[in-house]
Amino acid sequence: MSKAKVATVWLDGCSGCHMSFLDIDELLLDLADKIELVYSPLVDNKVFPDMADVTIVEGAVSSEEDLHKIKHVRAHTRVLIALGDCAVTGNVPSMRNVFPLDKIYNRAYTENATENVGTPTSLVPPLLSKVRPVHQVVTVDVYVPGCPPPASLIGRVILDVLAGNIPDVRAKFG
Amino acid sequence: MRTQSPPIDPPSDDKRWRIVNATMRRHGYMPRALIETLNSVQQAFGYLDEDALRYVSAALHVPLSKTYGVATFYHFFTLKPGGAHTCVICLGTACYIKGSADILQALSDHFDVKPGQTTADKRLSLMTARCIGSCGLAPAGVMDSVVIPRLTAAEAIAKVEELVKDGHG
Amino acid sequence: MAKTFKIDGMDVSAADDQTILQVARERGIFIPTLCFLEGLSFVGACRLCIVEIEGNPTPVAACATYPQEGMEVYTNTERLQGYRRLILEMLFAEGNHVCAVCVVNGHCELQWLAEKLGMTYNTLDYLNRPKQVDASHYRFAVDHNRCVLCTRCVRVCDEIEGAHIWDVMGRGIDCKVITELNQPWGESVNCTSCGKCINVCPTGALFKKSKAVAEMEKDTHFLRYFSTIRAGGD
Amino acid sequence: MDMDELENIAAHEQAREAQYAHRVRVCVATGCLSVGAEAVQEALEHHATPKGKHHCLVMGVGCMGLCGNGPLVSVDPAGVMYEKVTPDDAPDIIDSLGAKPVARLQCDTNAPFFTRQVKIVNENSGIIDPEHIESYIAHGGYSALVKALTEMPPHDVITQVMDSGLRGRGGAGYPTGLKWSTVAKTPNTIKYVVCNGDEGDPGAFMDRNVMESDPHRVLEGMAIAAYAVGASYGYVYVRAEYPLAVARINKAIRQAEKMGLLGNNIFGTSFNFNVEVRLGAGAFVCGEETALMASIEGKRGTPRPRPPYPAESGLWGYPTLINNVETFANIPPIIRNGATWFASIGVGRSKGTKVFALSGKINNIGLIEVPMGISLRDIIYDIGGGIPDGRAFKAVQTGGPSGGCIPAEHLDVPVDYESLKALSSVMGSGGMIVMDDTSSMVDVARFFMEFCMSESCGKCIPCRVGTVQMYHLLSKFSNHQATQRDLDTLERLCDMVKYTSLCGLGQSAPNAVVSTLRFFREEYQERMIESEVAHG
Repeated sequence: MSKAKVATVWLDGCSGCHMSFLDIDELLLDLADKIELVYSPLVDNKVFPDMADVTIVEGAVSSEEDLHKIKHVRAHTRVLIALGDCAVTGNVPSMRNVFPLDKIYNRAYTENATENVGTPTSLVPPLLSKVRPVHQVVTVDVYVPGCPPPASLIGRVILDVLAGNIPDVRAKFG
Repeated sequence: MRTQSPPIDPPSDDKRWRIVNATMRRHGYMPRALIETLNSVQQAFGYLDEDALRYVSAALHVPLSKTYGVATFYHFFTLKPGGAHTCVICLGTACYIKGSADILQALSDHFDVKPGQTTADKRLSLMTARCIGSCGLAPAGVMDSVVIPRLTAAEAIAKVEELVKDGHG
Repeated sequence: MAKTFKIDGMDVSAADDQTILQVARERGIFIPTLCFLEGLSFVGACRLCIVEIEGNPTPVAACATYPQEGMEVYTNTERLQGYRRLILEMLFAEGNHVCAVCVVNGHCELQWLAEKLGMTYNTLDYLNRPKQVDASHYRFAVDHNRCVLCTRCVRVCDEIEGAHIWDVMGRGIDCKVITELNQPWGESVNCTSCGKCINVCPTGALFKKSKAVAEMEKDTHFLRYFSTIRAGGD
Repeated sequence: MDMDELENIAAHEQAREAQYAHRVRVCVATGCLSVGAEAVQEALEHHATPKGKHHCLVMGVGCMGLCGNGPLVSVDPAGVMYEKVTPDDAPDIIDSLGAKPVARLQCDTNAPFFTRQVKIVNENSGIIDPEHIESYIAHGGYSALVKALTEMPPHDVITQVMDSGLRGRGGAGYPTGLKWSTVAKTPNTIKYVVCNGDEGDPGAFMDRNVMESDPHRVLEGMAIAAYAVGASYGYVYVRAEYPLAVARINKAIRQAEKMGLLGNNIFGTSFNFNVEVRLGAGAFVCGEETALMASIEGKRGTPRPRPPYPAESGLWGYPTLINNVETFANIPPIIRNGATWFASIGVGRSKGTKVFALSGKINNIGLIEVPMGISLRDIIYDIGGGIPDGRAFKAVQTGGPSGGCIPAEHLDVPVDYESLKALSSVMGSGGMIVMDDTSSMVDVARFFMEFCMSESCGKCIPCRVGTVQMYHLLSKFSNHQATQRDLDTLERLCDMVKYTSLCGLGQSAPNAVVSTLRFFREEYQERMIESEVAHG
């Protein structure tokens, strides 16, 4: 049996969901037999494959780079899993949504800056006017809420998806 | 029946409080007279300020938060004084179909005031109404209590210019 | 006179003053609630407890409806499940429920309901309406971002404490619970600082200051105590 | 006061009017007043005075219907009507009395606008002086109340109302007699009768007209209802935005009290009925009966779950009968002429007439009263005179924010409660707004949703948040930004808000969207964009 191609993507989030994913203990050994991690912040390969069987997304869509990345990922993924509250609801990154963008830039790069005062015009990806959960930008197949989702749940969801099911996840936010 | 005189004195010796007191007396100072009394204050003073709300609450034995809840529920009540002149644009369906939203926008742009607010110089309050019941005269507006039928944007601006120019108020 | 009717096919009976919800709870049938709290008057506002009645196209609120003889009530149809999830989605979209408290202690009824009713994500757009936090009271604080406008605080303050410092102002989406004349809570002269509002709040909107989040326990035992007194006193 | 005295007053007033060779009536209802009817009346009086004492009587009267062409003046016995009259026309009108009418002002009273109407509710509108109780009495006013009090036991009155087939004119069409019967049968020594004059539908002014043009009719209807159900206290709940209606109702109450037609021991019987006016303070939701009662009790006008219905537990927990203005206005003629007469007008389960406020893109704008069962086509093309500027008819909106938009292919549908409901609309209180091919139906739906959103009381979640969500989605359509998923969500919300909201406002808030999606779906589809997000 060939191994399933699994990718993980880190958008705007704290990486806690990735940590939780790594926390699945001995299940990691089971998974290692079944999957090949083809793209991830955790591995060296920085080119997204032609077609991943499963992609796990952590984080909300905050910047133009996030938007570009997730659209590319969606187009090259069979099953897309939104992992954690940031991907599912926008969560902490989306708390900026009540403020206009110029105020946010101003606070970050001018008011509180001591060096290089002023909003950067290059190198930093421009922010979107509103932070959005992944499913408002591309189609999501599986939602796994939690901040972070417990490791056991992540493991179960991945095994379910590999078995060809779309699991009904009943997990709490937060 | 409750007492026949208000348990506390009005916030000031302004004679208009007599009208308010008369309303409360007519209803025996019952809490149920809250809306009627606030109507009285609104009509006598043009708005409901904090003193008025505290006075009415105390006189009618209504909790402060309940009075505030009622005062902010009904659109007829305002907590801030309006401008010297008022222009109301009807946004009822008949007026809407005939373009009253554009007229409102034109007035808002021309006088730099958002609907529901008063200009910085306190000369004009630009208001909207849900339906003034003059659908036969759509699109209609009310300028200082006078209904103006079949408005156009240019006409409305001219009328309001005239209104705020005159020395009164 | 007692009535006999059916809930989810089960034969049940109700006393005259029992609502559908009370009978269901008596028989261990789960109907989700949010604005309802045993011991306070009911308002039928959150609509989570809606149930279907055979022959009636419009569901009714179980907390506010008295059963009739022979009625057939259904509490958990697919249609109701869909409606309830959408109600929760509306609440999550209306306020800001990104809440550090809920992560830890699990005492948030809204969070619990979302899990229980299987709301895993929100199909609606978030409204992103900024709301205030009032921490002017020396012991308590209110975060309007978490408020679901269930009015339990308004009712407990009026019906049990008798202070009526809480009420609702405005209308529609601009509704907000207020203390006195929409003034800082700390300036309220009539607040007895009894803390009952804190204990009945289903979310983290009303909370005690200087408590570690994990300690934020809700205690509504006093409501049962008061209901007992009332039942005896009437 | 007894029947003889009432007849004396009537005879005296009729004789007073008959003294004059000519009677010139000027409409002084809100519509005509706002285009200068008061000045016209003054000018007519001014020019009539020199003609001698009993030459001509100039009267201020209620609405004559053709509000879009005001100020309106009618001349009796010549039977002529003038439109768009100015004070400068007064000499010509006065000089023409007894001679050839003033052709340039004449309005064709043989036009279908006038001939196809059937007037019951508005029978006195435009004829009597609303500020003089004698004028109402001279046209048979208060005789129904006398008849009820002196000849009919309360249950006979209810039977008459039941047999007449009258249904609530406020919108839902609940059988009036049944409502009365429930209140009558609920035992209590204290009961209330409430007249719902909180006409809040944008585009509707039927109730205002009755209160302004014939206020005593409403009071008489309420008094008969109070007698029938055993109430002795009544409230008229009127919008503060209708100052003239408020003033006239208040004046009418004082006049009726003075004559002993309201108050204690009416007509020497043991029946007491006292009426007070309560002002609505600008909240559409107060048209909903439980919200209206909360408002009369001095509270925030938020609805509560029903049952219990007001008939069992209403104002302050007492049994309360709530009917709208037009419903009460139908009562005196039913009692006067009998249930059989009333039931002979109309069709099927919809009896009598209905008053509509015809407005929008239509030639004859104004108030009309038509028999139930008339087709929409007859109303729009015959009575309404068709669409102006050579444009094509697109839809007619009935029922205000709770109603729907009916397209051209359904114009032959009869106007009755059931037929309109089958078209995702409602009879409603009587607003009828005509739209031509320049109107975007998506924008119309958005307009009504904006209304519902800002009038939502905020108590229940589906209405408070659902209307905002639907408004945002409709805005996406308006801005050509919507996706298939938005359309799906919109339809899901329509269903959910309709079936889970606490009161009628929320339950009917999606109607405008539902009906436009049903009949004008392509207008929504034209405004959609391709999206990378899949359906559902």
